[in-house]
Amino acid sequence: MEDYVIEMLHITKEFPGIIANDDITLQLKRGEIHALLGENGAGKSTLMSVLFGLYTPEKGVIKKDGKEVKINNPNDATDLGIGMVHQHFMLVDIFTVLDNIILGSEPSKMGFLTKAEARKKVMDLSNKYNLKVDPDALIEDITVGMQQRVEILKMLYRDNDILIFDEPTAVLTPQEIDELMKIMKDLAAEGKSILFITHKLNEIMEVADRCSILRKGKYIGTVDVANTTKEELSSMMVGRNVKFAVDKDEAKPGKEVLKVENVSVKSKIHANDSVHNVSFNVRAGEIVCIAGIDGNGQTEFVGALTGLDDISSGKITLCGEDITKKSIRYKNTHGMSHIPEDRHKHGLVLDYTVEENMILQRYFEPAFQSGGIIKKKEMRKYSDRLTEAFDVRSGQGAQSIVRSMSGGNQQKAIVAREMDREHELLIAVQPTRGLDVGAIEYIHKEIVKERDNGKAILLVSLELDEVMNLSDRILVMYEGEIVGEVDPKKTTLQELGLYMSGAKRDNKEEA
Amino acid sequence: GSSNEGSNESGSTNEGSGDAAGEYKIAMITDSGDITDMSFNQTTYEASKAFAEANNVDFQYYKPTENSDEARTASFQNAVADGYNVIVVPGYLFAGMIAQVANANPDVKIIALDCGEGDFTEAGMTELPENVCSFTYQEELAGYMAGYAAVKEGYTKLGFLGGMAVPAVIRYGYGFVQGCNDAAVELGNASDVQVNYVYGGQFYGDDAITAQMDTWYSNGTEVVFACGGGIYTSAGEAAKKVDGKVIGVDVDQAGTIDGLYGDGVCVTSAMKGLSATVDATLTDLFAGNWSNYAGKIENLGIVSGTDPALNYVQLPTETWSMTNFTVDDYNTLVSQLYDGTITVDNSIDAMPKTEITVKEFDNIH
Amino acid sequence: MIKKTSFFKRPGVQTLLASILCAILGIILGYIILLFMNSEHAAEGMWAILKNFFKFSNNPNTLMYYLGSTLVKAVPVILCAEAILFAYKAGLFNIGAAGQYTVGIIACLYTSLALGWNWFLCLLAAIVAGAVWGLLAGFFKAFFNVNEVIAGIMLNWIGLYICNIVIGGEKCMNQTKSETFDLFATNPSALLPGFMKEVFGNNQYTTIAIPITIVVAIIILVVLNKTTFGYELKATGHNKDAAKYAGMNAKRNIILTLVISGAISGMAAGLYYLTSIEHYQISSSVPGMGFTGIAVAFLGGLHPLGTIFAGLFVEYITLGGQYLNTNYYNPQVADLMIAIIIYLCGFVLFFKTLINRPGKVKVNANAEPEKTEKKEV
Amino acid sequence: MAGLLLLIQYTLIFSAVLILVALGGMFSERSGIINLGLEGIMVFGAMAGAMVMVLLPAGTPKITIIVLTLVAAAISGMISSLLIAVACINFKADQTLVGTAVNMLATAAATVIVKGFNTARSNGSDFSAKLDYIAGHDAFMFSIGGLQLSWFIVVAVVLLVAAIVFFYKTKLALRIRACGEHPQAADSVGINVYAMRYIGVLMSGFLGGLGGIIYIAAANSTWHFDYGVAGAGFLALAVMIFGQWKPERIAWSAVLFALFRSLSNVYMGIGFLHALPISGTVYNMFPYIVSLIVLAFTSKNSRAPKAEGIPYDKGAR
Ligand SMILES: Nc1ncnc2c1ncn2[C@@H]1O[C@H](COP(=O)(O)OP(=O)(O)OP(=O)(O)O)[C@@H](O)[C@H]1O
Ligand SMILES: Nc1ncnc2c1ncn2[C@@H]1O[C@H](COP(=O)(O)OP(=O)(O)OP(=O)(O)O)[C@@H](O)[C@H]1O
Ligand SMILES: [Mg+2]
Ligand SMILES: [Mg+2]
Repeated sequence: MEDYVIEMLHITKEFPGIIANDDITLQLKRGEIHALLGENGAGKSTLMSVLFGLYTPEKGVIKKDGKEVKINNPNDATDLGIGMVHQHFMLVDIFTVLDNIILGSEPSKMGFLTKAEARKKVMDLSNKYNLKVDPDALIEDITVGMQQRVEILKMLYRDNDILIFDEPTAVLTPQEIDELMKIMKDLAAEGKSILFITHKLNEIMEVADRCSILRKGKYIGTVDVANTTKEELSSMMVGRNVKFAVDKDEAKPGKEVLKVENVSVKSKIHANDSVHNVSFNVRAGEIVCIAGIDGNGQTEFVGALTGLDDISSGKITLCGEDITKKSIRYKNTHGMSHIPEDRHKHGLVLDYTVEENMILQRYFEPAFQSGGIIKKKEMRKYSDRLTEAFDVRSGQGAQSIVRSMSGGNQQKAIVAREMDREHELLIAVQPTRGLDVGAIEYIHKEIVKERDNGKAILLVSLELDEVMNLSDRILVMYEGEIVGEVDPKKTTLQELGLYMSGAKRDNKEEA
Repeated sequence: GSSNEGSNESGSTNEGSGDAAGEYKIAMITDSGDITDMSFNQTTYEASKAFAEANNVDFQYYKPTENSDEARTASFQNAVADGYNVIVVPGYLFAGMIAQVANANPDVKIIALDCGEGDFTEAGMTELPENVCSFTYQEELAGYMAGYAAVKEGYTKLGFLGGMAVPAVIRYGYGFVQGCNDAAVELGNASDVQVNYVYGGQFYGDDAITAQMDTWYSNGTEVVFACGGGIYTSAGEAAKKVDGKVIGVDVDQAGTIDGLYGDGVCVTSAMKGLSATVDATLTDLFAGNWSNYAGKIENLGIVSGTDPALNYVQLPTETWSMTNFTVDDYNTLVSQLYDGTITVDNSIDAMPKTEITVKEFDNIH
Repeated sequence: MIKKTSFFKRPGVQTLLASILCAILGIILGYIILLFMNSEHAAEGMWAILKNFFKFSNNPNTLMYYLGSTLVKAVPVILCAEAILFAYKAGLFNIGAAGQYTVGIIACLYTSLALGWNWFLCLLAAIVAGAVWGLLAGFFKAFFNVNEVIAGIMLNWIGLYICNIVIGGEKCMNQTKSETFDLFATNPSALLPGFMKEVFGNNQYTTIAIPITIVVAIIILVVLNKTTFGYELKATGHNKDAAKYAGMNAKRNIILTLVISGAISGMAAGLYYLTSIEHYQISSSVPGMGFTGIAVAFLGGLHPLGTIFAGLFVEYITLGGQYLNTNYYNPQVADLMIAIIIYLCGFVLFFKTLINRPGKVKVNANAEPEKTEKKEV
Repeated sequence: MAGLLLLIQYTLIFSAVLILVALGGMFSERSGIINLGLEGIMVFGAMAGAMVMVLLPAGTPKITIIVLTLVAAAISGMISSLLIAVACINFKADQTLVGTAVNMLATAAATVIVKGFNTARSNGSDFSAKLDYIAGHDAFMFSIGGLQLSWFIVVAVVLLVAAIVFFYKTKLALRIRACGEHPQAADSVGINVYAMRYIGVLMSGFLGGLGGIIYIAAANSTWHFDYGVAGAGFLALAVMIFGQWKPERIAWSAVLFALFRSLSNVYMGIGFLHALPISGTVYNMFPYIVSLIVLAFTSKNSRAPKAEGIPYDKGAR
């Protein structure tokens, strides 16, 4: 008999109209790192939510140390030593790190907080596991990486020994990911058992002992990571073989489409510029990528480029025309397409239907309106054409409310819209964030197709794999400056990492 | 609208018929206030109701949904549809309603209070139809008596706190000022006497009005004529803190005010005989004497120079508390007002010219 | 379009059912209150309220007259509700409708009484005044990020006090009566043209305000659902950032929405006071119209046409109070009933889910909490 | 001089009202529920408090009157706040709508209830919507020198201190605040979001009810319930925002607002102010204008509780 700390047996969880978990069995060994793999919407988060007491399953039992237990709410889970780092962090922005860690299990005397002892316990844990945090900093002021350490400390503070990580790496930089992997290994070595959800097969290969795969709510199987390959995992996950390397020919750069000269952007938080004196160009038929660790000014730069944020100085030229001071609308209609970093914030009106979202930047064009009245038929036709061409799936077709669609399909809808619009330049920011490998493969293919059609593409990405695979030229951004330009075919991940961490920089200007 | 539901029942009645009580049903319609406004609505309501109970006839009051002619007319139609054929309406606001409904409902008697000739003319009625009568009061006389008495009693710093600036209140106020002035002139201390004058803008007291009264009393005001419904509460409260005095209005408020704010707070009250009028008119109507009133507007004031108790405006002698100005002095004043030795201006267009200082304040609300 | 969903599953029908349920519940609660106060006459009292002006049914002329009056009085409530609804669809809670209504009163009464303008100009003035007040709220929202609910509340009171100063002056208010002069006497040219007066028992107050209200509602319906302008406004309402991303001018849209909403509220005041059915009196509280409008908009299922019926219903019950026998009940009971119905409007959404039972509503499926639209106060 | 004393006296009274009601609003919003119904809660609190004062027989010891009145007002405020809690927390109703509805409901209900109360008490001779509670009012009064004070002010100060300590130092407050910022996070660590929101709203009922009785009874001994509380609740809301949802700042804002409000009432007693060509109405308008302008300059970085106004749905993410 194996030593299982947690056994989830024949779990079935239904939502109206969908069976999110269909008879799933998952067994977690003591001290192992167990990965959970599956496409978007496969039911991973749901399964973990069941384990954490957020959902009650219709069928199935959960056993802890071989004994059946009932988990009705997070308190029950905590009592059983189960902790969870949620896909979207569960931290209160305006609270301090310490307050967030103790929230819900506050030490107190007669209702009054006694923070001193809490602080000691937290600092001890922080030192023991090398999870550096500043207990008095506000969450809103610290990096995502540190926020994640706070989440981990929250679990450790509660003496949890079964730790669930739901897509913890989606928001981290490569360095932070490495750090997290190390922490997870340390924790496992301590005897804690870890459930780890990720879409990144590399990570599974690196840290996991075993991996369970879900597909469309069903359990596919569990494999020992040591005896498997990425290819096997991915085909179990999507039911077919997935190509990881992007197929593409040599770029044939044409005329200059985008020219950025000495662009600076003032920071909203500190006195320095968040983007400083950035210059480069992008030509037709090439993919130029801005790489860098999150928070080095990429978001601000793209904001200035597209008009979402103010630019403080510099000049931007699109197809020979100075568009520095032009409105977003003007840029949209004069050759710029933009897949935004945050699809929920910028990319979509979640409460609009698919068809309404498809004409988001075009509703005023004569094709879609006459005399101020929207041509609903044209809109429908257009939307149907795009969803068909880009395989955007949703419950009620053109009339589905976008909010009800999966992240992958939402992203596809945006990609479809931006690629179909008349444009010379496509700015794609984190186009595959949080998507499963199938979806990533698809979007990468589309981007390359764009390039081959002679469009200029500016890719902004934090994923080094994506950067290396997709781009024809890489610009590395560090603290708001372009510190180097490299050719992906001639560079290594190590060299890129040095640029990104500021340890190396080209001295183009001085030279 | 020309509905006339009530006519079915009262159609056959004529004024002369003996036993009328069984065929009249009395209704009252309130103006902008409620029947608990401690002012003319309440007095009218109580008088009508008491009469109806005593004579064992149906009575009901109607409250219009808004303060508008349209709503008052609706209440009238509603009352008539319910079979009421004697409608008592208090307040000048009703002139407009009467203009709209009186001719169309000849069998419904309308007894209006406080509707003056000017109000009817403004509403487009030059002559009152036979089924309407109206009473107005010479509030200026009551106000005059109160002001005169107070100054004669020895007060030199006085105040007038009106409710809303409506004709009756203004008449009280201007009469009060004239009374103060005349008494001061007689006493020769006109330069010392000062009257603060303000309208609260509503017929009930609240903290803003109390605060205003506090500033008055704390700056030396000795007595305030609280003239308008429940507004006396603000005057009373402020008075109580500094042993100030209050003058009541409409009815003898000594009991109410002293009961709330301490004995002796209420100096006197400027009364008008609203409830007597209602009672007398209804009695006459039931006795078959409507013709005494039909189509008339009576301006009620002083009818006797010798027996002040018969007058429609008076000060209460039963609860007399003044010492320098005695009941005898009061009787003399009344007879002078009766015989015309003293005249009081009843216009409401402008503050009367005086030798005493009148300090006017902005309306509080 | 082929009908895919069954009749009862259609959102419109569900909203309607929910609203009706809410009204019926309100009436039942009202009845219980009557029972409490005087059980003997409760049924009779409830019947009097519901029967309302149909009491005059054997006198069609009077009946029509009071139908007309009810319509006239429903006009401002409906329009305020339309104003609120319009802003709501664009993601703004225009609690400032009350203040916009108030400045509408200032404008139409000042122009008609003090300046002697004709009705068209007076109405225009009311619309412009309301629009300006809306503009202020929009301006603070768009350029200073002041929440429109708060700006609205502040502007309500400022509007009220200005109204008391301006309209309380000698030019508009009869100082010896403490109410504004009557337009019939002072300036008949400022009275709105009549509308089917004969049909409404020669009701002198039935004016073009009634058809205008219906037209406004239809225009709002069309603008919101068919036009690019409505598309923009709703997009801005749902997601300001996405609207900006799409090149829409978010600031302009916020301001424009509140200007239009304010204009409708101002128009509500104009269309009411220019009938001279009521005169303005100094008031120490903001007119309730703007607040009732909020409830009416919700009761009407946030649909421009539903709002018309909700407004009529609310006015009908409000006016029904006067038919209660005052020997048993005080007429304020009707106000209480209305207040209860309005309170129940908060549950319309819940009723809707109740009716909608099996197919649960999808809430915030993919949204992270901080991205959900929200109102802060 | 006398004018100045009055100014201080009225400023203290209004400050007491505004502090309590605004603190109430703060706790509710901190838990995630926008409470526009403060005005209505005040009416309910005032009504119950006044009824108790009316009902207590003459000769009741002052301390008994004070305690019972306050308790009644607080309880009534809490009960009425349940109208908001149930609708907004359990039924996920629109919070702005519910708040507005409660305000309307309060005035209508208070009118009907007080009328019924008076009718029953007087055997049908008095059916006004007005209560006289002069004896009760007197029980609260005491004076130091020329300054008339009331126990209400003392109560407000004590509660303010308590609120500050509670807000910053207790476990419960930490949890309530978490629910107003990020209810999902609170839920995920086992905090019952519904319960916290109920507590927040009930606290607003408690404080709002007390604010209501102070509003009507500190400066008056009669109240007409058909007129509500004339916008005091909305003013408190402005105070709360002005105070940035923090108790100590709310206290200062309340004093500022109260000062203006009092000025509008007593400026005529203060020589130089009376000489200015400014009418009381303008002073009335002042707090609103000032707060609008100040909000314009502070709102860019103003921090309303992030999750306020959004119904919490366990299932939703
Ligand atoms: N609260 C909910 N209500 C209704 N349906 C839900 C809910 N949560 C999840 N689902 C459904 O359950 C399915 C599984 O969702 P789940 O979040 O578990 O996927 P996942 O594997 O975590 O996906 P991802 O990789 O995108 O995080 C989804 O397809 C969705 O339709
Ligand atoms: N309350 C809900 N009702 C219905 N479906 C839901 C609900 N919550 C989530 N879903 C569904 O669950 C699936 C997965 O949700 P999830 O938020 O994990 O998406 P995702 O693809 O991971 O997107 P992202 O990468 O942005 O997190 C989606 O199909 C979504 O539509
Ligand atoms: Mg997930
Ligand atoms: Mg995901």
